[in-house]
Amino acid sequence: MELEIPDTDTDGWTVIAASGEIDVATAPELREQLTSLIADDHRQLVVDLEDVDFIDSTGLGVLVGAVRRARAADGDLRLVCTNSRLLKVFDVTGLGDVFTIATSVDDAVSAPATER
Amino acid sequence: MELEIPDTDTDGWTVIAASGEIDVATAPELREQLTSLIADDHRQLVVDLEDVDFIDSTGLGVLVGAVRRARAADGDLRLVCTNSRLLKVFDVTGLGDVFTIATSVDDAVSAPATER
Amino acid sequence: MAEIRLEIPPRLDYLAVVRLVVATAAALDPPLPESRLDDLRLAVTEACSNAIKAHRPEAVADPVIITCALEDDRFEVSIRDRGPGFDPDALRQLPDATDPKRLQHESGLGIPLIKVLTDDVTFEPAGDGTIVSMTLKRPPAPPI
Amino acid sequence: MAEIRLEIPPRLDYLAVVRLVVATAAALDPPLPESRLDDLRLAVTEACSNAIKAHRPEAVADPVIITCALEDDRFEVSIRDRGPGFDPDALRQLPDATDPKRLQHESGLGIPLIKVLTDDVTFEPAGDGTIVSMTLKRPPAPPI
Ligand SMILES: Nc1ncnc2c1ncn2[C@@H]1O[C@H](COP(=O)(O)OP(=O)(O)O)[C@@H](O)[C@H]1O
Ligand SMILES: Nc1ncnc2c1ncn2[C@@H]1O[C@H](COP(=O)(O)OP(=O)(O)O)[C@@H](O)[C@H]1O
Repeated sequence: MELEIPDTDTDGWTVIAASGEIDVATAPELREQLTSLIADDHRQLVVDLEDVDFIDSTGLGVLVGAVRRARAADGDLRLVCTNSRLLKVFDVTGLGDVFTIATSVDDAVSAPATER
Repeated sequence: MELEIPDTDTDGWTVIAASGEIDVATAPELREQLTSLIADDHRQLVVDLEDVDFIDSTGLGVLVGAVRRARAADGDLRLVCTNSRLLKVFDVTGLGDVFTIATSVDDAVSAPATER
Repeated sequence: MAEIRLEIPPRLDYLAVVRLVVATAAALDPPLPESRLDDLRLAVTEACSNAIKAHRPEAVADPVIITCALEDDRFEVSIRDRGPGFDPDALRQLPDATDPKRLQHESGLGIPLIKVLTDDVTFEPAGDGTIVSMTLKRPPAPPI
Repeated sequence: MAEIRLEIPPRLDYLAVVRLVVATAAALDPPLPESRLDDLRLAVTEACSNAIKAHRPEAVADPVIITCALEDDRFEVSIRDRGPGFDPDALRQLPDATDPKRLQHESGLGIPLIKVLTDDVTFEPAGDGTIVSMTLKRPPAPPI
């Protein structure tokens, strides 16, 4: 897994582009990044999963923990994902209903705030 | 391994484009193709290895057998290969001295006939 | 019937090897369809990461053993660990995705995922560990 | 030291699995450089295809066993078959590439390739078969 975080935000949203395989061996790095971003007051996060070809339950758990912390701080964590392989995993776990999943970073940042 | 043979020859040379892995499990198909082409009087052959990422000793043996039969019929079998991985194998086996190895199909067909 | 057996050290960085082996074995003739290979990769990752974690408390150095049985009509993979064992029926259920409490749970998705991704799964205590056996059916061959 | 063990049916269509496993294991930390991974893939293919072919005459169904030992300074892989055994020193030498007679030989390149591609290789009779053990050294870690 690789993570890329551009220096500049997109409309107040911080974009984290992940690539490769997010599994129990690599997810801790993602958790660390997201936790420290939220701690540094980046409460509006977009995790771009377009170049991710595998995610396991640990990776999903990291996203769940981060969205909880972001929302607790009045922010959100949104996902960009069009890969049917990954979408299926969000679907069967019900997590597709937890996250705003958009087809592009632009769509993710402009999505309406959802009532949770 | 996949093999592709265009319907039309290039300047009297028949081009066989191989792709994937040529190993002991897949080489027999290549052997059959080359043998039947030579038997059908296609004595000038170019085997394009540009999309091949692996070749083992059985694959090399198939090329050796085919170049022998082609030359016995006053033809030749030339190779197209720029992949350093494969070139190393031709190099360490000495087979780089047996074959004309060109960087493109055009170069292969226009290479001077070598004295053997 | 053909069988492939893989033994790995109980270390999480070996999971990528396991995924590769199992998916490559399942793609051999007659291959599982691509989407089922995805199911298999994930189910095996979940079962294997549980197996590896189960070795930890006792610092067991024994390998985790992965066995693939390639049958004409199905692909079976079993994962054997030397951990303390567990009762799969006693696991807490996760709250529904629409329940705000769902977000309190960052773990516990592995076994539910295995159950939905495979056609069959069994958890057997194996004396000094657990054997998790998963089956994915191959689609019937097209009529001739 | 970590060890990975793979058992496959003696069938040539399993060679692709073996290549994948061995190369993936060797790419784990500290990884072999990419060009050495290529050497390893080819050397293992040659040794393993000999092992599988050695099972054939007697139709031995026992698995071929591939063991990888991941040491800090080297990667070792051994291939064990249940074939009739052979004397590696008694193999004929191939004619030089410049000798026209070279073209008469379509086989016999496997063991010469293994010898040039690895840093060390041994052929041991193993009672009811052969163990071929190959070593590739890892480059020394850069000084800190
Ligand atoms: N092979 C195993 N050996 C021992 N305990 C296991 C094993 N597999 C699962 N468990 C137990 O079941 C629990 C639930 O597993 P799982 O659904 O995969 O979620 P998670 O691994 O995220 O906790 C684990 O936390 C562990 O306590
Ligand atoms: N594991 C083995 N068991 C029995 N015989 C073997 C084994 N490996 C190699 N041999 C013998 O050595 C010969 C030379 O092997 P090799 O150099 O790989 O070339 P090739 O396989 O093309 O003949 C084989 O033909 C076979 O007779």
